[in-house]
Amino acid sequence: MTAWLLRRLVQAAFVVLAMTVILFIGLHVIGNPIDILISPEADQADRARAIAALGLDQPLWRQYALFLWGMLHGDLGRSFVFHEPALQLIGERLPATLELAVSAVLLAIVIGIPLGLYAGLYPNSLLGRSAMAGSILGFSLPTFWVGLMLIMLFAVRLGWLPSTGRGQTALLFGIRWSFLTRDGLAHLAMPAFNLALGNIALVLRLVRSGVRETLPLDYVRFARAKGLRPARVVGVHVMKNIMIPVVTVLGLEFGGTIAFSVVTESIFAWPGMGKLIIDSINVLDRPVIVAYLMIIVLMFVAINLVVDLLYTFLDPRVRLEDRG
Amino acid sequence: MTTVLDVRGLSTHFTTRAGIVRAVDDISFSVARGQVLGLVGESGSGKSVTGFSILGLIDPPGRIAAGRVLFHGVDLVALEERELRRLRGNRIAMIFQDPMMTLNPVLRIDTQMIETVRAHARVSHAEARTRARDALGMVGIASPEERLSAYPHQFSGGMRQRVAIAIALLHRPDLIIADEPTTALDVTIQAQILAEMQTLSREHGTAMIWITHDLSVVAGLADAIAVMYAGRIVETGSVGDVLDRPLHPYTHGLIGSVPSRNRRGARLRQIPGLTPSLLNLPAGCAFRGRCARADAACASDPPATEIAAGHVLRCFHPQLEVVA
Amino acid sequence: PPAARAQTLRVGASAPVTSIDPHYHTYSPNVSLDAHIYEPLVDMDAASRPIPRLALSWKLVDNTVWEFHLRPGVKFHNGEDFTAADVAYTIDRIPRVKNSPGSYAIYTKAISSVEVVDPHTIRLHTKQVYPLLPIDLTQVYIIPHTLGADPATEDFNSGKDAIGTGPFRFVSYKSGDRIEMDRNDNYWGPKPDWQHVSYRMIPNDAARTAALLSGDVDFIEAVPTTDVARLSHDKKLHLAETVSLRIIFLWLDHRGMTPHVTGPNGEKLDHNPLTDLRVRQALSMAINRNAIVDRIMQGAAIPSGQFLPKGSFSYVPGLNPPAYDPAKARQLLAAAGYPKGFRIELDGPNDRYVNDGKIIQAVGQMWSRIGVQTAVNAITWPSFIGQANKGAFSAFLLGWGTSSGEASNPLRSLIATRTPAKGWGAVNRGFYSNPKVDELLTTALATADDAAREKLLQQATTLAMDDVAFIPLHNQKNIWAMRAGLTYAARADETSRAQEVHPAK
Amino acid sequence: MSGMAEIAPAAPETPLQRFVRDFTSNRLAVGALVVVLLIALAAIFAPWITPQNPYDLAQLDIMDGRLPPGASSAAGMTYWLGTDDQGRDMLSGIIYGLRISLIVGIGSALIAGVVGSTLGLVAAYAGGRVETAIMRLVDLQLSFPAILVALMILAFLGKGIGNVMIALVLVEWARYARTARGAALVERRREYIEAAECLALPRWRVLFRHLLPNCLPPLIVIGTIQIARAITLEATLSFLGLGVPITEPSLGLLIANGYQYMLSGQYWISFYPGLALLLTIMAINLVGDQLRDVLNPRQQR
Amino acid sequence: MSEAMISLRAVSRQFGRHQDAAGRLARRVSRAFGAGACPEIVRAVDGVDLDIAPGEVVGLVGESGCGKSTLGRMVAGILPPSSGAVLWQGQDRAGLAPEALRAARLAVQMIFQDPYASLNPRLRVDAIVGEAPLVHGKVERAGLAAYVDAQLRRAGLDPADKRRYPHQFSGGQRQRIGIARALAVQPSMLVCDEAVAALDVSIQAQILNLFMDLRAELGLTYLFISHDLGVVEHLSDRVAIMYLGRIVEQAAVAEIFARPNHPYTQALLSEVPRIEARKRRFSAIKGELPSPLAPPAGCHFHPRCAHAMAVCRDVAPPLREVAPGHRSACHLNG
Ligand SMILES: Nc1ncnc2c1ncn2[C@@H]1O[C@H](COP(=O)(O)OP(=O)(O)OP(=O)(O)O)[C@@H](O)[C@H]1O
Ligand SMILES: Nc1ncnc2c1ncn2[C@@H]1O[C@H](COP(=O)(O)OP(=O)(O)OP(=O)(O)O)[C@@H](O)[C@H]1O
Ligand SMILES: [Mg+2]
Ligand SMILES: [Mg+2]
Repeated sequence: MTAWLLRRLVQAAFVVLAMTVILFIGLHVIGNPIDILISPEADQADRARAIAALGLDQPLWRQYALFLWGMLHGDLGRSFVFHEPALQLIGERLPATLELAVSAVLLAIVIGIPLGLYAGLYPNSLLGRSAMAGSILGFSLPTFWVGLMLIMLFAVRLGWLPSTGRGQTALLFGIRWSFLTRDGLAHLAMPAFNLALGNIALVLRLVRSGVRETLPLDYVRFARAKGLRPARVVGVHVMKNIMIPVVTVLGLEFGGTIAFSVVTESIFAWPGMGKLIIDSINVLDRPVIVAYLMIIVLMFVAINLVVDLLYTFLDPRVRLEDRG
Repeated sequence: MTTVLDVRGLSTHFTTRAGIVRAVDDISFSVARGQVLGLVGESGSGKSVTGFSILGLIDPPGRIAAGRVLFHGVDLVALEERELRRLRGNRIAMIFQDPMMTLNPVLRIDTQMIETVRAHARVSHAEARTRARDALGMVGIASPEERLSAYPHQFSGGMRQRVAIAIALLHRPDLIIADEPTTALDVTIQAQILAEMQTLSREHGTAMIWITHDLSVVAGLADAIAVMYAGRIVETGSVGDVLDRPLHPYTHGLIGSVPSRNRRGARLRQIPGLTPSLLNLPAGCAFRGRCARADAACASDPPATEIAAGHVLRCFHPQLEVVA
Repeated sequence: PPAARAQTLRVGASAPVTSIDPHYHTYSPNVSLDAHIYEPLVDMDAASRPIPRLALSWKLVDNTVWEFHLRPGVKFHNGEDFTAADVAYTIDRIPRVKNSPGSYAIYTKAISSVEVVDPHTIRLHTKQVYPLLPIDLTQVYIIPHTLGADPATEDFNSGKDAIGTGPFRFVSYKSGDRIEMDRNDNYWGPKPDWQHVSYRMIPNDAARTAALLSGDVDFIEAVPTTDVARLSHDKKLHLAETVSLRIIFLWLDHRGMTPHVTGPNGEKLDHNPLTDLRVRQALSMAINRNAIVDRIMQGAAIPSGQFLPKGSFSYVPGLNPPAYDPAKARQLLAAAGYPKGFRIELDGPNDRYVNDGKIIQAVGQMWSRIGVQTAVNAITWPSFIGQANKGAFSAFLLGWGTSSGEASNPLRSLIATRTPAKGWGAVNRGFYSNPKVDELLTTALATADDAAREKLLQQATTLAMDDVAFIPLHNQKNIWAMRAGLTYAARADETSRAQEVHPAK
Repeated sequence: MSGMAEIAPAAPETPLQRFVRDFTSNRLAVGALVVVLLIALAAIFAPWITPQNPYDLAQLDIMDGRLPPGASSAAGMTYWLGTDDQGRDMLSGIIYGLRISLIVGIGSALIAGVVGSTLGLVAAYAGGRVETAIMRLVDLQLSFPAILVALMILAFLGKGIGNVMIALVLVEWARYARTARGAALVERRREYIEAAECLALPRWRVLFRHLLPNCLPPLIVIGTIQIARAITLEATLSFLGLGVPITEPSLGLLIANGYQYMLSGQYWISFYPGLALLLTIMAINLVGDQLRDVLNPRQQR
Repeated sequence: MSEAMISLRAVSRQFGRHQDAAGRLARRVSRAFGAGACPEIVRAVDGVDLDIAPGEVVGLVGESGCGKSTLGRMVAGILPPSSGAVLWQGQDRAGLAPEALRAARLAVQMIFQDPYASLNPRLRVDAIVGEAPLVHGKVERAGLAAYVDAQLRRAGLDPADKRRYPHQFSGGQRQRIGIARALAVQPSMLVCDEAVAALDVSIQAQILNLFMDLRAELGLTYLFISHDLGVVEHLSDRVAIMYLGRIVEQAAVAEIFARPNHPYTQALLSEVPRIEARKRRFSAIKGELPSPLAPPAGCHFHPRCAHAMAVCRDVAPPLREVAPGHRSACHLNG
């Protein structure tokens, strides 16, 4: 067990290393943060001083070596822009994003799965057909567009929900969360739904397709022959068999939502990580980008690990022996 | 003797692109309390479909085209799905032919057994588990307690078959439809199971439809035999009638093909010709293409005629000589 | 409760603040926020003219010595008195702020030494004659010397060291989200109307407008030009606008060879047509500035022929943009030897200035119509600016905000011949060089007398513009929107100040 | 349906005929296919059918900008769907934009699908180090934001529609890989794979002919959705100047451009391109849904 | 026995707990959710030696779950043994070069016990049967359709149904598809795992005749796994009896049926149902069924054995020759 976890850990370390190398080279090629950050009125000396202050005067390999050295000491550097430890910056924003991502995935599960089941069981019913057609709306309209429409409708027209921001927060485990207060929940509703829309569609369609594949199989028929209630036949016998792609996709979407919910976050002025990374990319704030992507890559490694474990949970035939 | 099941003029058709497959075509038979009906016949002649039809488990593109299935006088074909569900697994149990595909691959054996118990009896989980374990023991699975928490793919073919049998036995049903239940069992285990079945039949009055190719088992177990060919029952009668005094040329051929009736190592006797595809059956007697005695009369449908008491035949040219 | 609400002003800002440390990063969103908490010696009024703030008055006592008389009775938020020591401390700190990506030292580097005369008099010595010092000091926010040696930027962000003399005191900062501030009840000047200010960052244009429409904020800056028409018709809202000091212009490459100009059929040219004045005039003349202002900017700009808008120091009266005249432009091209025009790539950012991408497309249309086949290429700022600095473009759009409010600043940074040692022409990305302009500028910068300096600057400006050093397009307007019942004196320097938002009388 | 029984078992159909017949059994899907074809035709023949070349700056005039649907230009041309802020005829713009969006969207989704699914299947089938390598690469890839990838591609390879597609493929392949692997992990344990191996079939054959078709249903779902995502992602990248040139807007870019005018009531600038996109995606999905049903032998007869 | 076509040398195969950590973790979590213990290691096949000569038909009979299918899979090269070696024509198959391995694999075909699970649900019958011969060049593309038809007909299927999918067939028809598939690649050895169990006797007769013809014509070798002792007796040259992972008796067919030596073999033969017997009373197993999870020490059969002695509980009896070519593992022979 420990050996296996260790192996995964070593692999994760390699992935992180690979990522940092790519980032150092890539960002170097994209441009020089000084060009963006420094006041255009600065003279050569100011410029040189700023470059030195950020350590950009060193050859790239040295910058990388310094970074590695820092990393070994738990220091991922400070943001060029904010002059705060990159990790701290990310840490401040992480709960907001996490909250948003979890809500979005939960919404996708509670709405997508039942609707998908229904559409699979009764493919020709009105609800089933509308769910399928409606789900197309969920992913073919750009997120920013839908987000704005939601704001126009629920905040401006109807005035039911606040338009932007995170609202009141309450403390839990020393972290501020919105979902604990009414106001916070009201602020959370629209962005979460906006983010969930695509995922709902995806889950719905996967479930429906799975149900259609599975329903005619012998073991479903046998389950019926045992006199089980349809809820159990569908909810257990069918569901458990079709969950692997759904879980895969949910894992991907969850990770993706945490990492890149940029559009939604900026439309709803949600102070999450997605905005941070985009802002950082825009000014080539390397320490933040590197630290951020390191966290994200570790998160994906972890999520995918959990998903892999879920596979063995869902289907005993999946064996992960010798699987990374 | 009370009639448990009375099938009248049952027809089940599958609509396919190439045409209608009349898998079951106007068959009638009945089974009384404590009685065992052996259903034998050509592979692909509609035995399994008959079983599914009785339980109302025919899925599109198949459908019951005609006929009635009276269970204790109630027509199952007309019964509502809810009512039917109460009977399935409880008063009528079916053992499916393909053990690999009938058990849900992702659910543990205990889950699949316990849910069957609890679908029809209000018992605690622990109680249900005990019953499941006992049933496993009854069908000759060693260390049932440990085996309960295994998954189907960890079982051998015969063990899976026994699980299916055990599930059928859980509720001491009035009627068991056993579709090739012991093909994958060695004779000592087979004997064990047949003994259990006999006990059940004797003590509980369970009626059975025993679909099999193993004529020797039917000979030892059944009270009556129905022989199917190409969707029709071509001969019915008591075991003695059919096995010792078969009249239909197909029954003759069948019995003649049993290896033990042939010299070791020699070519086995076989019925000449090829089983016709149900798609392009000739008009009239379906067997006439392979029948030595066929003549022009056979181009029309032979009616079911009662040759002797309880010995019904569909043939213009019964073959009276005794099989070798 | 409505009463409490009336006491609170919720501001929708358009860009994230990166730090509460007023000396960390020369970045306009920061400056905008800092003006709530801290104060400089000299401030700018709405039209960007210097006015006294913490200094009551200032004068040149010697060619290289400025004397400032400080306002007495001013207290910092922590109760300490404001004195000359604080000014000296601030000037001393600025060059030493750690890791500053854009140091405020550019505003203090002219100062060679600081002389505290008495608690309310301070003298600043410069190496050379430096008339711009008061203007530079408008960017220098004073912090108390009791913060000790080298206070850390984090301590400002946490609020510990966020202490100024401004009308509001810092309460909290949630990175990327909002800053909360309370009224400074001990403020020396007129008390703000707001007990509390919630300064929210809503960078997305549509979202910011929507937040105002839904009543989630009271006051927003940088109203998108697309929404101006609609908002101005809304009875529940009120708009305030003024011409900004920011000019949008096109750079043309003045080097002998240029990367993205080819002949009319795509053939390589052995010279750069843009070095020919007639070509530059033609390109400028071909642009219908009124159309751009009207159709693209939806009126939120004014066509421009020089660096600064009317009313600014060193504005040249009568120096207007050339009239739109495509026919004449064609003639000029033909005269310059390009009767069939040529091909050019017009580059620009598309996420930096208001409607930047659309403007270059429109210019592309107009140039195409005089036979200059224009390929328009808009890219995101980080890539764009890097390439622009490398001289990778032939013609490209940029903007320039003259924070000092006088032409010396753009002349020195944009137009003067590139001289890294002096810091001249630092962003002269068109590689323009005109010795006459340089000479005039040198003289102007050594002229302490405002009237004489203004003359020199006007001459230099006229010279550069007549030579089409770059093609000015327009000056943007700064537009604020607020709920009806509020007023705001729109500021040319783009900053949003809660203390200057008042309930309508 | 029962009418078919009367059809004598005629000459056996070719697989293609059968496929066509199966597909055409759903009228909605046929309608959708027609729409897809029409859209494709319109896109292909755009230069011949549009009233204006919306990519030729010399043909545009900002004085015609933001005209409502039905308005006419000074030159007398009618803008049936109005114009955008550059004075671009929306109808022409949409047809041209479709061209780019379809090429980029479908092209990149297809390439990413093929590459990703293959890698995912190989990972599941081969196991061991191969799988570890591929899956860690997936982890790595998943964590790169699209914009960063696009910026890097731009920096390394420069601009161009091909590079946009490379960026999109790079961003998207990992999803397919994980989905394919997830499905394949189960399927590869099934007995028919053993049977295929027993027949000593080449590995690639087992992979693509036996494993792949059984892993296909979720992949088709992802694929059809991914086309939509690719189109929107391309729009986002183009919007940031990392994609197609802004003077040659794709459908997504048209929407993104017009989006700013939603609040000011000039709805048509983003509404019609949005509608076109919706219609396209809907049609593609309906076709995809039907395809999935047709390819499912259980639904066949 | 260098002339053996395939020989098993102390081949074992175990399943179960020896899984990876992920599986263990998953299981541990699921246990936390209230499920009982999970199966321990199953020694499905335990040190089996077996030689099959070219052209020979070896019947493999045994209790259900004793490891016959597992053994068959190892012979067919689908499942690698946990220990021991499978020799193909005298060479360890694990050490063969890829090309040779491919040929060796192709030469041994398996007919699976579970017909449906072993058919690809997304391929039509003609593809299932025709793919491998085409790939391996056993037939030209032009002749493929005719070839497939012939294979189907030979297995007793009407070629008219060849464009159908597996789920559209009955159990017996599926099994015949499997037979046709295996035969279509013209193997030199067949592992028939309950190959005829789902067939009615007349078709069974047809298939068995086919097997015998193939043997006569092409010298095909068979490992014939079956519960139907009648079929085994009819077809086999030699019979091996398995019990709980071990071969307990091996002899020529006539010898076994005439003089069964091992008590399990004797029990088997006595339970064979006869078509002549009417309405007989079947009898339950006496004694305790041993579990492969915790196989009893010594002779695996002793809990059910009427002749069990003290030694049977402790010492596993080795296979001993009791007559020429007849070997049995029972202490009674000792
Ligand atoms: N879904 C279906 N579509 C078309 N034909 C079908 C379908 N299911 C079964 N059939 C046909 O119906 C006929 C009867 O099948 P059934 O399974 O009842 O046979 P069986 O008597 O049980 O045979 P076996 O002994 O081989 O199991 C077969 O010819 C089969 O091809
Ligand atoms: N994948 C597996 N995981 C765990 N145990 C397994 C697995 N496959 C088989 N077994 C176990 O191995 C033993 C032998 O199985 P095998 O399928 O070889 O039996 P068999 O002799 O073919 O039985 P049958 O006649 O019933 O088909 C059984 O106890 C079974 O539970
Ligand atoms: Mg059957
Ligand atoms: Mg087996």
